[in-house]
Amino acid sequence: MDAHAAQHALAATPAFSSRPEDLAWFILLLPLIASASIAAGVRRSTFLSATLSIGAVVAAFVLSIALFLPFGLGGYVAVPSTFSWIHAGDLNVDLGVAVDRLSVLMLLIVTGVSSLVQIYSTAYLKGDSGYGRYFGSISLFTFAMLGIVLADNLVMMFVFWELVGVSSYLLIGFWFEKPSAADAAKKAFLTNRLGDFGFLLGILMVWSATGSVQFAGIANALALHPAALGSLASIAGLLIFCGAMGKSAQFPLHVWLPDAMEGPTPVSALIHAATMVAAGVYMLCRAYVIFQIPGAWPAPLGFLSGISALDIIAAIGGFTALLAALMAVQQDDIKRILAYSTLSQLGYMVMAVGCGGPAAAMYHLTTHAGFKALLFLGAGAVIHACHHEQNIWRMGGLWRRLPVTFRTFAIGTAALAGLPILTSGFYSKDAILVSALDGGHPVLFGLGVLVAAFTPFYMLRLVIVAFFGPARSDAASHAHEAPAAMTWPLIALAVPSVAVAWLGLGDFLSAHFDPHFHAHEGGGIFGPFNHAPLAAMFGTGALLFGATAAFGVYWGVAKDPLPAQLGCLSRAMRDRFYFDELYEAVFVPLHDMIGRLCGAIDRWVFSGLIIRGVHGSVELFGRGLRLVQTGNLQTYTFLFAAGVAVVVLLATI
Amino acid sequence: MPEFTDLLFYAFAGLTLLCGFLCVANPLSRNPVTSAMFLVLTIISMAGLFVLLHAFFLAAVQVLVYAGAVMVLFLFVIMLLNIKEEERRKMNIAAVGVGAVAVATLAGILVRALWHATPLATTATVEGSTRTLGRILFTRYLLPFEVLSVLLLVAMVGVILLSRKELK
Amino acid sequence: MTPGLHHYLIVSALLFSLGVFGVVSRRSLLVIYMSLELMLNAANLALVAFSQFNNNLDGQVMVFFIITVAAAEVAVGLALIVALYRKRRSAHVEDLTSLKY
Amino acid sequence: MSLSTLLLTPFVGALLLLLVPGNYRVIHRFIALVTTAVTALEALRLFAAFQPGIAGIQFEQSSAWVPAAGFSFHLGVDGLNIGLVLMASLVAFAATCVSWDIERQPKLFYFLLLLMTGGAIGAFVSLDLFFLYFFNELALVPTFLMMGIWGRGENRNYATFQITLYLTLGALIGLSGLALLYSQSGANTLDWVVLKAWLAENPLSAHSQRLILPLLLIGFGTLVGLFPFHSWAAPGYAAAPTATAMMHAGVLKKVGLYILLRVAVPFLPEALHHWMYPLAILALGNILFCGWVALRQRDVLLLLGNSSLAHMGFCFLGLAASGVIGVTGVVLIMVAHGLLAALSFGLAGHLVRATGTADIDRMGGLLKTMPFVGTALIMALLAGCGLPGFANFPGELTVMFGAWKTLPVFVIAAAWGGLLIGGVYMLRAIRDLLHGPVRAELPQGDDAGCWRRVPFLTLLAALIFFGVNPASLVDRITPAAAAVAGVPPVSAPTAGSEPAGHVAVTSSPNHR
Amino acid sequence: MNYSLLSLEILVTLLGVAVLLGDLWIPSSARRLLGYVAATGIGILLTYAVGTAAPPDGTAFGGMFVVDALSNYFKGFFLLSALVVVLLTIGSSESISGYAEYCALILFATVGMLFAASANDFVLMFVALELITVTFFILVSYSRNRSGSLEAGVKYLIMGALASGFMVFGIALIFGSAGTTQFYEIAARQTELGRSPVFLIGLLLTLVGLGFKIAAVPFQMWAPDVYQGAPATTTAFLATGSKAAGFALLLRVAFSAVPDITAHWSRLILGLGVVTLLYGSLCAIPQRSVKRLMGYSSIANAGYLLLGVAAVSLNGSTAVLTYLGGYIFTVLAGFAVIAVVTAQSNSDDVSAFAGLGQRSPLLATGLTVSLVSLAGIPPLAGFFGKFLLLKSIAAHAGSERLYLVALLAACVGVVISLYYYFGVVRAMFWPRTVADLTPIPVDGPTRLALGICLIGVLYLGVFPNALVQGAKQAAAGLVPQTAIAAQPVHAVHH
Repeated sequence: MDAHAAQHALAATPAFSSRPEDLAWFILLLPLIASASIAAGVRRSTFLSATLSIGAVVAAFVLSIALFLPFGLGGYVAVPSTFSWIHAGDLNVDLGVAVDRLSVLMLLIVTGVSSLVQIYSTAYLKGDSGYGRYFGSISLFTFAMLGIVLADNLVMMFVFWELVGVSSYLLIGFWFEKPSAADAAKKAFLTNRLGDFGFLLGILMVWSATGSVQFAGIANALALHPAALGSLASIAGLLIFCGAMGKSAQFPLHVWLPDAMEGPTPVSALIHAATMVAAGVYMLCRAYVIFQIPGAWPAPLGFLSGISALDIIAAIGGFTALLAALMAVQQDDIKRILAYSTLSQLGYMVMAVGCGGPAAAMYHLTTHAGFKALLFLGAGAVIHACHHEQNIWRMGGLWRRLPVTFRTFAIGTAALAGLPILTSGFYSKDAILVSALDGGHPVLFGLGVLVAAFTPFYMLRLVIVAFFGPARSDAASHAHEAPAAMTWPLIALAVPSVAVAWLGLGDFLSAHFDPHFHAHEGGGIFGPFNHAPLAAMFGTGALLFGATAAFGVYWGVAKDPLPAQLGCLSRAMRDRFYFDELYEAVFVPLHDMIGRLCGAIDRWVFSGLIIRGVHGSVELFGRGLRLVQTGNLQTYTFLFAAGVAVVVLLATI
Repeated sequence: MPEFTDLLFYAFAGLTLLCGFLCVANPLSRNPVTSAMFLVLTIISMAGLFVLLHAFFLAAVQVLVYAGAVMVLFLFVIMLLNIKEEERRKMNIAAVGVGAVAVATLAGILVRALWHATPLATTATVEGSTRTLGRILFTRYLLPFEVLSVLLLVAMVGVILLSRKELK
Repeated sequence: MTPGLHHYLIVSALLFSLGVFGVVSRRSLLVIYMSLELMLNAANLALVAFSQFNNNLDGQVMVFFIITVAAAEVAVGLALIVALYRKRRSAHVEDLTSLKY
Repeated sequence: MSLSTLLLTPFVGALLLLLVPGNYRVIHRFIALVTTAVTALEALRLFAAFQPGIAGIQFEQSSAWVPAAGFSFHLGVDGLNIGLVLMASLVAFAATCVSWDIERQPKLFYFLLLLMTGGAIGAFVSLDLFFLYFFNELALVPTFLMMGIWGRGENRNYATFQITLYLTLGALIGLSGLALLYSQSGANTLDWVVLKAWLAENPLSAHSQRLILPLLLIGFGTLVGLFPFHSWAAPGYAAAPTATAMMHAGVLKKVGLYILLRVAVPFLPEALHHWMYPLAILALGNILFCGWVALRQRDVLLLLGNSSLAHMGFCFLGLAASGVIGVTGVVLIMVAHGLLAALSFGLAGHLVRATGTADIDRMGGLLKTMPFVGTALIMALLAGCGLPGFANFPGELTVMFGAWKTLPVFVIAAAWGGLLIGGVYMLRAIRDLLHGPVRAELPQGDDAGCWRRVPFLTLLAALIFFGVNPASLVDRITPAAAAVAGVPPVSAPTAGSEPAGHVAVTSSPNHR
Repeated sequence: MNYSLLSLEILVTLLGVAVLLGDLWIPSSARRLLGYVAATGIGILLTYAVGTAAPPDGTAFGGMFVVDALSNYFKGFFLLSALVVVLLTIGSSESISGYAEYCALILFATVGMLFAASANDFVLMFVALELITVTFFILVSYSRNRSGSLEAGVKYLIMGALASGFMVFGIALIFGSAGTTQFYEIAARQTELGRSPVFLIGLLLTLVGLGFKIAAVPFQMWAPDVYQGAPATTTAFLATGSKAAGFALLLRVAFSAVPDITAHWSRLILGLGVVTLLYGSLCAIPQRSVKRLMGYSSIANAGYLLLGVAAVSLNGSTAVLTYLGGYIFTVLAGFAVIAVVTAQSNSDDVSAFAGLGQRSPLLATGLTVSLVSLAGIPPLAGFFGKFLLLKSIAAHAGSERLYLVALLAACVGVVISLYYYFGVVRAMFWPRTVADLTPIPVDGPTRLALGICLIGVLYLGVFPNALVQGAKQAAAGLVPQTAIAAQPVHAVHH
């Protein structure tokens, strides 16, 4: 039976199939069905499209819980089920799902956040002409994201990887008539593809060395022959990391994420907080086995020996975290602050993977998904209330007028800042700091602490300026609370920001990466302070320092005092350290110049000189040659006689 | 000691070539009539060569048909059209020179090849008499002869067609 | 020296070349046509010579054919030249160049 | 139901068309539509009835044609061409559908279109290489006339002659190669099946192979637009009427590649290996150079034309790589690109007709005014930059995998980078054509109505079907690919001259 | 002696005489009747010639006249060509002065061609060729009211007589060195004769005469002028019958009389072929006169055909014969249209063909099919012949570089020719606005002629088997005594 028919048959089987992988297929296909039917025509009815889309994703969420529970209760091993996709010679690519701790947890995050965001969107986008299209795109996005989560091989992951890229393109460019949105969508997609460029090359290297693209197959092969990749081991790892670099917006491909805020705010919450950007980190964890093998470099890069791919990944992550945090400090647009904060946190996660703590990274990914979605949706509520005003300096005093939003936003801020004990962010951030310490990267640990200090600073700057003090514009003074469809998701997301901490997720994830893992004795909510007091203390200290500084600088001011004090450094931070300008000034013109050069060569050399030249010279030659036919008999007879002489000479020589 | 016939050969050959030359490239006159007259002389001296080669019938035909009929036709046309000398347009010396070179090359090739021509038979016994020729003509060469009759018919029709007045 | 085959042949070859030269160099159609006759005569001479030295009368029959063909050709050719002269009032090759290139 | 019926259908339709007097325009259109629809349905049935997993020829038919010269009329399909036949007939149907705006001499137009269709299908189903060439050339005159009579643009005259002469020269050089194959093989036939059996016993000498392959590559490569013999393509397509551009860019362009797959891969493996690097470099020329040229185009048709050339680079890359995976990938791309090129040119033609211009700078925001065409065009353009979900992606992916084993890393990297360039110009095109504010000065062109959508939906559906489920094609292709590429090329040169990555690859113990 | 071998020639001659005599009794208003008579007569003879009643193989007049597959192959085409040309003249019988003579002359020229096809002796060959040539002197200058026609006639006259002169001299030398003029007898002694410079020069000068007939470089000068100046129907006959007769004789001389020497000269022939085809193609590019263009095209086609001769193989000769078969149909179709259009508009400029696609779809289709077939595009008759030619050249291309070069040159030549052929097609179809859109009437006989040719072109393109079979048989019969070597044999050593 071919795969397509199989998928249809699968979709038709009852949801309560006994096999977890069937359930996973069903979860995957639900949003696709919603998206396809919306595209096919349902989109004309706003109600139907929203219902269909939300229904599908909520159903998927429920099924994800059903899939998750057995793991929570002790776990089972799922057999990947596969359908043939491409089988040619040595290349065997199947469509298969991997159901394990990692993917099931991720399923929960994706379907959960997606459900809430979609519910929120019904109110946020009310009246927009592209309402149906929006839900179609977002369902497509959810489908693609679920595909990444469930993929059991690199190629399938790559397929959905690209699909995520395109669906995010559609969502960012949702208001395509706005040039800035259209440009941002284009930029996001292209930057992502730049990363995918390396990703696929990495896949090819891994495939040719291990003969498989399946995670399980690769793991087996590498377990048998850790040196299978030979001198390309590190390069392959870094190339695969390129994919993560694009999706998770790591330096130097981070430039697209802030621009992507041109999309509708719920989209930002879904894509740029919880799911798409997390995909990179998820992939790193998924393919972690490739990064674990001993590093090796080809001869020309021999000077790098001793440095593994993971070290470089960690360094890039740490650098991104710091860079983004610095940029966030001087942004005025509420969504951009959150965007840079996201960048910073993603850098954190990548750093964790690089330091050998994928579990910590996944942990932070999980908690961050919750509170960052919350923050974005909160920001959306604020923007909605202020009539699409996004500058925090034109807000103020909103805590009174938007009580629900304010409270939930505050919870999110606390979680992001890593308020100890109470919030989930604390635990996950702590896990990262611990892994940096354990992994033997003191410098990165210091960097992490520094970023941990910046985080509360810029978040509290945002909260203080936007929610306290006097209203600085008409819009802010007349703001009123958002409708229930928007506030309830906020409340729902506030819960895990606080509560996830107590579920023991860290141990749950560690068990995935280390089969011999045993939970520490005496865990509980004070666990961090028991096991790695140094990290916990530093983390808490950084929070206190950052928070104090924020209150000190921003409480009660009407205008940002930092530019005056920091001068051009502040300008640089505000202007994102001129990376966009650098790219605009160097790479874009360079590429255009090559294009121009090729265009000129094509036009003047190939079409002109060669084709027209040959054509022209042949025609000219013909015009010249026919002058031999003078019409004069004397010429003819002479040529005839001469011809006879020549032919006879030629023949008798 | 050359025999008389040998001398005759040289005489006729020389005459033939001289008249031929004067026919095609008379330095003194470019009048077609002169050319025609020298052509007649060439033909007649050739008839002499024919006699030396024992082709008596052909020698007679040569004189009768060529000199008597064909050349008269030429002269008749020249007179009819009242063609005078080739008008003294500027002679294209270069063209004639190149032509001469080409023709000389051709002549060189021919002479070089023919110099070594050897007879296939050692003794010459044939006699080009009317009787012997007639026998061959009407046996082995009957078919070309008949084809020639068609050719003559065509020529006749053609000449009539070409020279009659336009009729609409 | 007794004239052999090649003597006759060389006379014939030279006569032939003279004919060609006439065709190439003269501009009056009539003279060109006469030169062509010269070429045919050269062939005749060669044939007769071959006939004699090869002891084979076929050559003489061929001469007979050639003379006939030449007569036919001359008749048609002269008629044509006359017709052309009537039309163009010229029998010069330089005036025959309306068809060219 | 047989291949000969399939092949005859368009010709019968064309004959019928001739019998209808000139002023019954509706009937002309109807006959053409029905003919191509029937052809497409027949091709679909054949495709469904084709047994996957079998290497041999199926639905074989053969009869003597010119026994004196050893030519036979031999039809048959295997994995290499079954997909192409389906693609060709679908594109032909779509091309007929989009020709509704032909006002002038519609009878002649549809006649030529059907002739072209018959030629394309004939080329794909013929197993005698002579007929392959024969049917391919059948499309030459229709192309010339269609471009000349119904073409567009200032450059029409020059472009038409350029495409005609260029393609003929290419075809003739290729034909010379085939003629050499005929005489050098000693088999005295161009029947592929016979030739294959013969050459399996008596392989061509290396000298003969190296003599024939350049002729085939340059000749038939020109038909495909192999760099640097590509400059006919883009201006030609820009000047052609929509249906012609669809048929040519979609279907006829593939014939050259198909011949190369049929002949060069199985019969000239040594020479192909010998020419692998030059061919790979030329393929890169297509991918990168034409990609960059496309980047500069401000005419939507020229852009599509150049991007279509860039895609052909992947086919040449797969050809250079050869091997089962490479050949499979090439066939996949051929099918996919056929559908895609037809779709893109069809949509662009609609756009150009609706707005009255092909200048990208004068368009904008068309997604708003023409939501259907705009959306379909976005899908087409995205498929063009290798987006999964459309059939091009599995093809390009497979070629990459195939090429990885034989070609140096930098080639693969550069080729893959070509898709990135593709992304840049495709996205720019979307941005400038469809996104952004609506241009008020443009005529408010109509979106495709209900029936006008049929051709686009057909092509899109096929593209997505094969994109989601490439196995339906791959399973059919692979056995045939293994049969033609089964001869392993001479083992790679010593490790010293290879890039480091290659050594690691070939020495891998896990290599399956 | 079996005179029935000559039946065809005799009957055509009688038909010609009958037409000439018929003119005396038929009133001038009904002269077209003569055309019908001639056409019907040829038609009957044609069916007789290609049917089963054709005379059996054999020789007459001491081997001077031979009837074999080759002669029968060509005779069919000569009769066909004459038939079509006569049919084309019927429509304009009123405007031709001396219509009966015109028909009769066509028939007499056909007789010459028929003899040429059967000639197995240099004497008969000479006489037959002269019959053709002299007849064409008259036919070319037939439109005496157009000075172009007369000028063409005179040019053809001088050049033709010059070529005859060379040929006669050549035959004289051949006779002198070989002692015989019969092909088979010469073939038996060719090894010995190959060493005789007199014989070789004689052979070359004879070939010059044939080169003139087929318009090969460097003896091609007359062709464009004569094609342009002559009446279109004469040009049609000149381009088909006369040219084919030249090739019939060329093949006989080359492969029946002196196959080994031909093999020795194959590279020279090849070179001449390449130069000829390129010359014809290049010069045709800027032509505006369609008839003149056809003249250059005829030169180019002679070049292709010479390539087949240069292949010196059974395949090569088969290719030449196949090519000629298709070529005759093709060219006749083209001239049928050209004749009608030039008669209509009194001009053969390309502009006279503008909008023909709308003025007369039949004529436009006819000319298009003809030009496309000339260019060698499937599925028309011209393609298969060209393919066989390329194939026969390719057989040597592996071992000899010159043949590979020739192969590629032929490809280039085809492309160039496509350029100017399609230039005419463009004129017929492309113009969107044409001043004169009056339909062009096409009379019945012309329709019939065009129909015959078009069906022939299409049929031979799609089902060439019969033609190839016939050609192969004819080619095989070329060399009864010595087998043709597959490779050029260097038999002649100096």
